[in-house]
Amino acid sequence: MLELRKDIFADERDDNLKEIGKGTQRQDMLGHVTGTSTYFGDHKLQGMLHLKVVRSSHAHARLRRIDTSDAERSQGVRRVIRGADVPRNLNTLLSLINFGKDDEPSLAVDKVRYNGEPIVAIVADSEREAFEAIAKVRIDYEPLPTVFDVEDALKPGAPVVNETYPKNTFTYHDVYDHQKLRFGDADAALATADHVLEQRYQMSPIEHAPTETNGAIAAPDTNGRYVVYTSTQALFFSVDTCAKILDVPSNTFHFIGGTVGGGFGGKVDTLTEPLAILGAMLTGRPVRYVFGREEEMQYGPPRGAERIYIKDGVMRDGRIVARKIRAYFDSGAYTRLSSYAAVKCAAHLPGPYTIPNVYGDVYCIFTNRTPATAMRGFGVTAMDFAIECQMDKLAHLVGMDPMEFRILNAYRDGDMKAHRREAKNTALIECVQVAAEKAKWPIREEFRRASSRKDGGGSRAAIPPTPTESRARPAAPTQQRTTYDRLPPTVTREPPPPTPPPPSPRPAAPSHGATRFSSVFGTRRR
Amino acid sequence: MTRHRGRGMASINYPIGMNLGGDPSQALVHSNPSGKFTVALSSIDLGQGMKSVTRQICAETLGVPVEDVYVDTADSDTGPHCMGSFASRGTHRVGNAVMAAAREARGVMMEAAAEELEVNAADLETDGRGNIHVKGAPHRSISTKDVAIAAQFKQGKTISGRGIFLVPLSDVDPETGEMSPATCYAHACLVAEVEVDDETGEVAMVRMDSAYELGRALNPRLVEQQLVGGAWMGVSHALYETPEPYYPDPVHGPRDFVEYLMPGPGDICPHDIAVLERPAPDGPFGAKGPGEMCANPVLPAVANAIFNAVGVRIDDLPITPEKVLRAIKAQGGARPQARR
Amino acid sequence: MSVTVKTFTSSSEAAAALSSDRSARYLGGGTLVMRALNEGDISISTVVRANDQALSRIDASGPRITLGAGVTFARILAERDLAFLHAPARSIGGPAVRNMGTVGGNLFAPSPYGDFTVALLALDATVAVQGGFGARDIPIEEFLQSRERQAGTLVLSVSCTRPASADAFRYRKVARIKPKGGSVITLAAHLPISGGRIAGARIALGSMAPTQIRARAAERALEGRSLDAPSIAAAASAASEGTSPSDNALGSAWYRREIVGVHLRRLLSGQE
Amino acid sequence: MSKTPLQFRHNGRDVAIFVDGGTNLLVALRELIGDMTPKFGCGQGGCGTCSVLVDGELHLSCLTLAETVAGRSVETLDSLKQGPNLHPLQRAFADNFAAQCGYCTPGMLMAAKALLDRNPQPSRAEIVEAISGNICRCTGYEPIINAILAASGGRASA
Repeated sequence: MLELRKDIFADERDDNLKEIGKGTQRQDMLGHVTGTSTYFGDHKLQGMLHLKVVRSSHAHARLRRIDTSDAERSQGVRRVIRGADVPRNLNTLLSLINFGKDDEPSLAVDKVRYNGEPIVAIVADSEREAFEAIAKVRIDYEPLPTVFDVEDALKPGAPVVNETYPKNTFTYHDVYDHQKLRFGDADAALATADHVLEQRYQMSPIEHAPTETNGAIAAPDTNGRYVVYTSTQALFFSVDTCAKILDVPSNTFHFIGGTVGGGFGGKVDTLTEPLAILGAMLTGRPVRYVFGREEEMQYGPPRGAERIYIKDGVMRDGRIVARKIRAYFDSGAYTRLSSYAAVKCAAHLPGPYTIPNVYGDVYCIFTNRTPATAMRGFGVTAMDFAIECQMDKLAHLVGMDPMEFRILNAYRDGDMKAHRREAKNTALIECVQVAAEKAKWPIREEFRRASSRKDGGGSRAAIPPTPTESRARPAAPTQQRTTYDRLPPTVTREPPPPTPPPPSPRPAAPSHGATRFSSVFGTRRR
Repeated sequence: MTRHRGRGMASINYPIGMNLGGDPSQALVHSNPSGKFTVALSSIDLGQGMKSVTRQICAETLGVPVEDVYVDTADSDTGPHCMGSFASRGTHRVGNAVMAAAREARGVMMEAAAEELEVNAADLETDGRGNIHVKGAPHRSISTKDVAIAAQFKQGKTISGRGIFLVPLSDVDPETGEMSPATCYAHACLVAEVEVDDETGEVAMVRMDSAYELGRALNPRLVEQQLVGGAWMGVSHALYETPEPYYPDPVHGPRDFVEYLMPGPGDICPHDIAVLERPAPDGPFGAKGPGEMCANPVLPAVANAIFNAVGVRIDDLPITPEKVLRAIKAQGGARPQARR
Repeated sequence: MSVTVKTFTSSSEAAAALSSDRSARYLGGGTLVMRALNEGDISISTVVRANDQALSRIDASGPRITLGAGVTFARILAERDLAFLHAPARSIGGPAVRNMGTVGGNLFAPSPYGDFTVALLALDATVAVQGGFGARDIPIEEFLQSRERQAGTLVLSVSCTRPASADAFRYRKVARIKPKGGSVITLAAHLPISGGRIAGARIALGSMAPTQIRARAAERALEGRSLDAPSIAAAASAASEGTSPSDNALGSAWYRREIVGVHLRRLLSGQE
Repeated sequence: MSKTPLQFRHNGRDVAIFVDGGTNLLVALRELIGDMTPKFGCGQGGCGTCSVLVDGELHLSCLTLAETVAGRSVETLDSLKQGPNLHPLQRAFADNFAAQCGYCTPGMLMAAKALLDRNPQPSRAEIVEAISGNICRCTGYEPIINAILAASGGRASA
C-alpha cells in the first residue's frame, strides 16, 4: 500500500504536470504478460553452437599443464579456446574509465585464483557434446596456499592472490592501500566522549539470483561485424570491454539487449560476451554461452562480503561527536568493481548524520574467492546495516528513543558533510517523522517539529581542523595514473593538534544486561 | 512463551548516480511523419521500468500524450551511448538526457507549428493531448500530426533532438577523501516488526511501515514496484541470503533455488509505504532514484527489531536462525526489551 | 553422443536394461534424472523408462497400502484414503514438482531432498525392487542403508500399514522458506497406541544423517509409555542421540542437533 | 545422430518434430517449435519459469523428457491470449503491475492458470501454495498474489 505525501515539501514542487506523476501502465507490460518480450536467449539462429567453460577445481593453484587434445577430438567439438587465443587476455572492467590495472584474464593461463575460474572454453554442436569434451580436458594443478579472510589477507606472509596487487589490496592514488576519509579529529573527540562504542559488523556475500542467468549469443554478421544478443546491464560497457579484450574497433559489434530478466548488478561484468564473440570469430558460426544456474550462483560474481569496524563517541545528551570506521570489501580474486565501491563507501560515511569528527579507512581486499561485483545498493548496503545497528545501540546506550536519536543527529540543509560538501535537499528527518507516524511510534513534540530545512548550517557548516598524517610520498607515481590522481592532492594545512592522551582501559561492563557487545562497551569518560 | 515480537527502525540516505559522476548518458528523440515520437537509447530495462519512465519524461517534456511516445532500447547501432543501468542512475541520468533531447525536439516542433499558424513560437503551447495552440486562443490550433507532416514534407525540418547528461567527474583527495560523490540523495526510514522463536531462532516478519523520499515519484506505480520488491529483497538479505553460508569458509555453497534461500510468497508481510517528494534541483522533474536504496533500511531495521524482541544483537548478515539461537543461548535466554 | 532413451512396456524388461548398463538411469518423474542431464552429468548415457501400469497403481483400500513407484505426490494428495500421507506429499516441491515427482524417485533423492521417504521410514515401509536376480521386498531402513548399491535396481512399489488413527502418525518438515523450502530437518512419528500405551514407536528423521534415519533413542523413550509431557520431554531430549547431521547450505550440524528435540516435542505435543 | 519422431498437441495444434535423445520439453518447445514463452531459469526444477500445462497439469518443461509428451496436450503462455483479448489472468497481472523484468511472468501465469482451472475462487493461502514453485526476484510476490486474487474475483488487497 503506497501513500503519496504531497503535503510535505509542497512549496518546493510544481505539481502542474500532465504525464509525470501518473501511474501509467508500463510500456513493456503487454509483452511481459503475453510472453512476447524478447530476451537475449529468445533469439534462435541457424547453426548455433554452444560454448561451455572448463572451470578451475582449485581456489588457488599453478597450472602446470593443460591438455586439450582429447577434448579437441571429442565428437561435436568445433573449437577449443585457450587463453592464448584471447587477443588481450588481461583486463579490468574499470579500465574503461581509467581506474585500476588490468588484472583478470578471460581464460586462466598459468594460475587460477578462485574455484570456478574459467580455464578453457569448448565450442560444440550441442551442450551435451560440450559437456563431454569438458570431461576430457586434463589439467595438472599445483595447489597453492589460499586466503579467504580479508584480514588474514593483510597479514605479512599471506598468500599473494593476484600478482598485480602483491599486497592483496587495491592501490588508491598510487600510494595507499585504502581510501581515506578525514574530517576533524576523531581520536581527540573520542577521548572526550561520554561513551565510546566499538563494534564489528559482517556481511556475507550475496548472490543476485536474477531469474534469467547471464548469457550472450554472438553471430557473424555482414561487413565483418558481429551481432551480439546479450543480458548485459550496461550495453556500451560490454561493447567497449569486448573491443578491448578482442582487440578490434568497437564498431565491429552490434550489441542488442535492453530487455533483461533481472540484473540487480550481476550483469555488469561482461562475463559471457567476449568468449561468445571469440567463439563466433573462430568458428564462423553463431555461438551461445549461457550460465547454468549453479554457475550463476557459484561462479557468477556476488555482492562481495564486507567487514566493518565502527567506533563511535557519543555524549550523554545523544549527540554523536566522533565516528571512526574501518571497512574491508572482499573483492575476491580480481578487482572488477569493488575498488569503485570502496570510494563510494568512503563518500557515504558517516551515514546521513552530522558528526563533527569522522575518520574512515576503506579497503578493497583480494581473496581466493569468486570475484565480487556491483549489487543494488553497491558500497552502501552493508555500511548502512553497520551504521544503523550501531545507531540503535547508541540510542540504547544513552537511553534515547531510536527515532528521536536519529532526528537529533540527522543531517540538515547547510551542514558540512564529511566529504566536505554542503548538505542540500536533505529529507531524513521528514522520513523518520512520517515512518514514526505510519507505525504509530510515538515521538516527542520537539522531534515532530524538527525540520531538515531548519537549524542546519552555521557552526555545522564548518570544516573542522583535521590532523594530517605524516607519510613519505614517492617521488613519482609508480603505477598507472587513474582518474583520481590527475590533480596534485590537496594537503590540509592545519598543523596536527597535540596527541590526545590514550584512553584509559576500563573493564567492559555492560550497562544493561541484554546485550553482549564484542569490545569496548559503554566506557564512561566523565 | 517461545515467540516474542519486537520492533526496530533504521533511517538511511542514498547517493543518486555513479559515485563521483563522470557517467554520461545520451538520448535521441525524433518524430515520424505522423507526429509519433521514438526515443532511442542504449539503456537497459532490467525490470526497473527504464522504458516506461523515460517514455513519460519524454511525453511530458514534448507536451504530447504518452501513447505518442515509444522508447526503443537497447541497440548499439541506433541508441547513443549510455553508461548503463546501475548505481541508481537510470531515472536521474538517462531521464535528464531524454528531457534534454525532448526539449530540443519540442523546440523544432514549436517552430514548425509557428510557421504553420503564422505566429511566434513563443506564443504557442501544447495541450498534452496532441495539439499545439496559441496561448489564450485554443481555437488557433494544429495537431502534432499536422505539424510533423508539415515539418517533414513542406518545411524540410526534422523534429528531433539530442540530449546528453553528464555530472562532471569529481576528483578525490587522497588524504582527506574530499570529493563530490553525488548531486542528490534519496532518503528513507523503515520500521520492521518481527516475531522471534526463542527455541529455534527463527525470525518471521510481521509488518513493515516506511517512508521514502525520492524527489518525485514520476510514476507512483513503478515506484511502488521498486519499494515493495526492494523491501522484500531487504528482508531476504537480512535473514536468508548468501552463496557462502559459512563465510569466510567457502564451503557448502548453494547450487539451486532450494539451497539459495530467499523468502517465499508465504514469508511476506504487510508493508505500508509513504512517499515524500523533495525535488532534486538537478533531477528530471526533481526525481531521484528509488531502485537501489529501497532495500537498505530493511536490513538494520530487522536486526534492531530482533534485539527489541529477544535482546540479542546479531551483527553478521544474514541473520540466520542459528546465529539468533546461539546468541539467545549465550545470553541465557530471551530478554525482551521494552515494547515499542 | 546423445542420450539413448529406452522405453519398455514391462518393469521387468526395464529392470533388466537398468541392471545391465552402468550408464543407465531410470526415469521416473524426471526431477532427478532430467536435472542431472541438464547440468551436464555425462555419466548418464541411457535413460530407461517403463510404461508398466503396475508402477503407477495405488492400492489404498485395505489396512496395508501399496504405492507404485511411479505414483506422483499429486496423486497421493488426490486420494482421500491416503490422508495420512497428505502432509508429507504436500511438503514436496511446488505444485509442478508434485505433479511430476514420484514415490520411487524420492527414495533416491539426495539430501536436502527425500522428505516423503522420512514418512515412509516412520511407517516401517517395505520397498519392492526388481534387480537382475528377480524381485524382492526390502525393509525401507535396509534399502536406505544400501542405497548406493541400489543404482542398478528398479523400485516397483512401496507399501506400509495404515496408521490406526490420524493422531498416530505425525509429520513435520522444518524449512526456512514458506510454503515451499528445502528441509532443515524433517520429522515423522508413528506412535501406535495399545491400551493407552505406545507400542511400536517409530520416529524417523531427515537431514540428521547421510540418509533418512530412525531416532531409536527417542523411540525407546516413548515405548510402552503414554504420550504425555514427561514422555514427550524424554523423547525430545533423546532426539539427537545417534544422529550424525552435517553442515549444508540450509543449516549447520550444530543447529540441527539443537532444534531436533524442540521440533520433536512440538510435533508430539501438537504445537505449531 | 538418431532422432526420435515426436507428435503432440501444442496449444491446440498438432505438431510433429524430431528430437535428440534426452531433449527436454523446454528445448523442444523453444528451439524446435519456436514457442519462446517458456523460459530457462535453472534447469533444476527450482524456479518455475519454464512451467507449462501437460494435459492440464502444471509441469516443469525443463525436467520433462520431450518424448514423454507424445500424444499429449501441452499448453504454454502462448495459448492464453484469445485473438486480441488478454486472458483475465493476463489482464489482472497487468492491472496489478505484477511484472517487472517479466522473466518469471510466463511461468507464474501458467501456475496461476493451473490453480484457477481447478479452483476458480482460491483463498490467499491457496494462491501462495500454487505459486510456491515459482521464483520471482523483482516483485516481492505481493502484486502477483493480488493479481491472481483479482482474476478470481477476490479483493486485491493484503
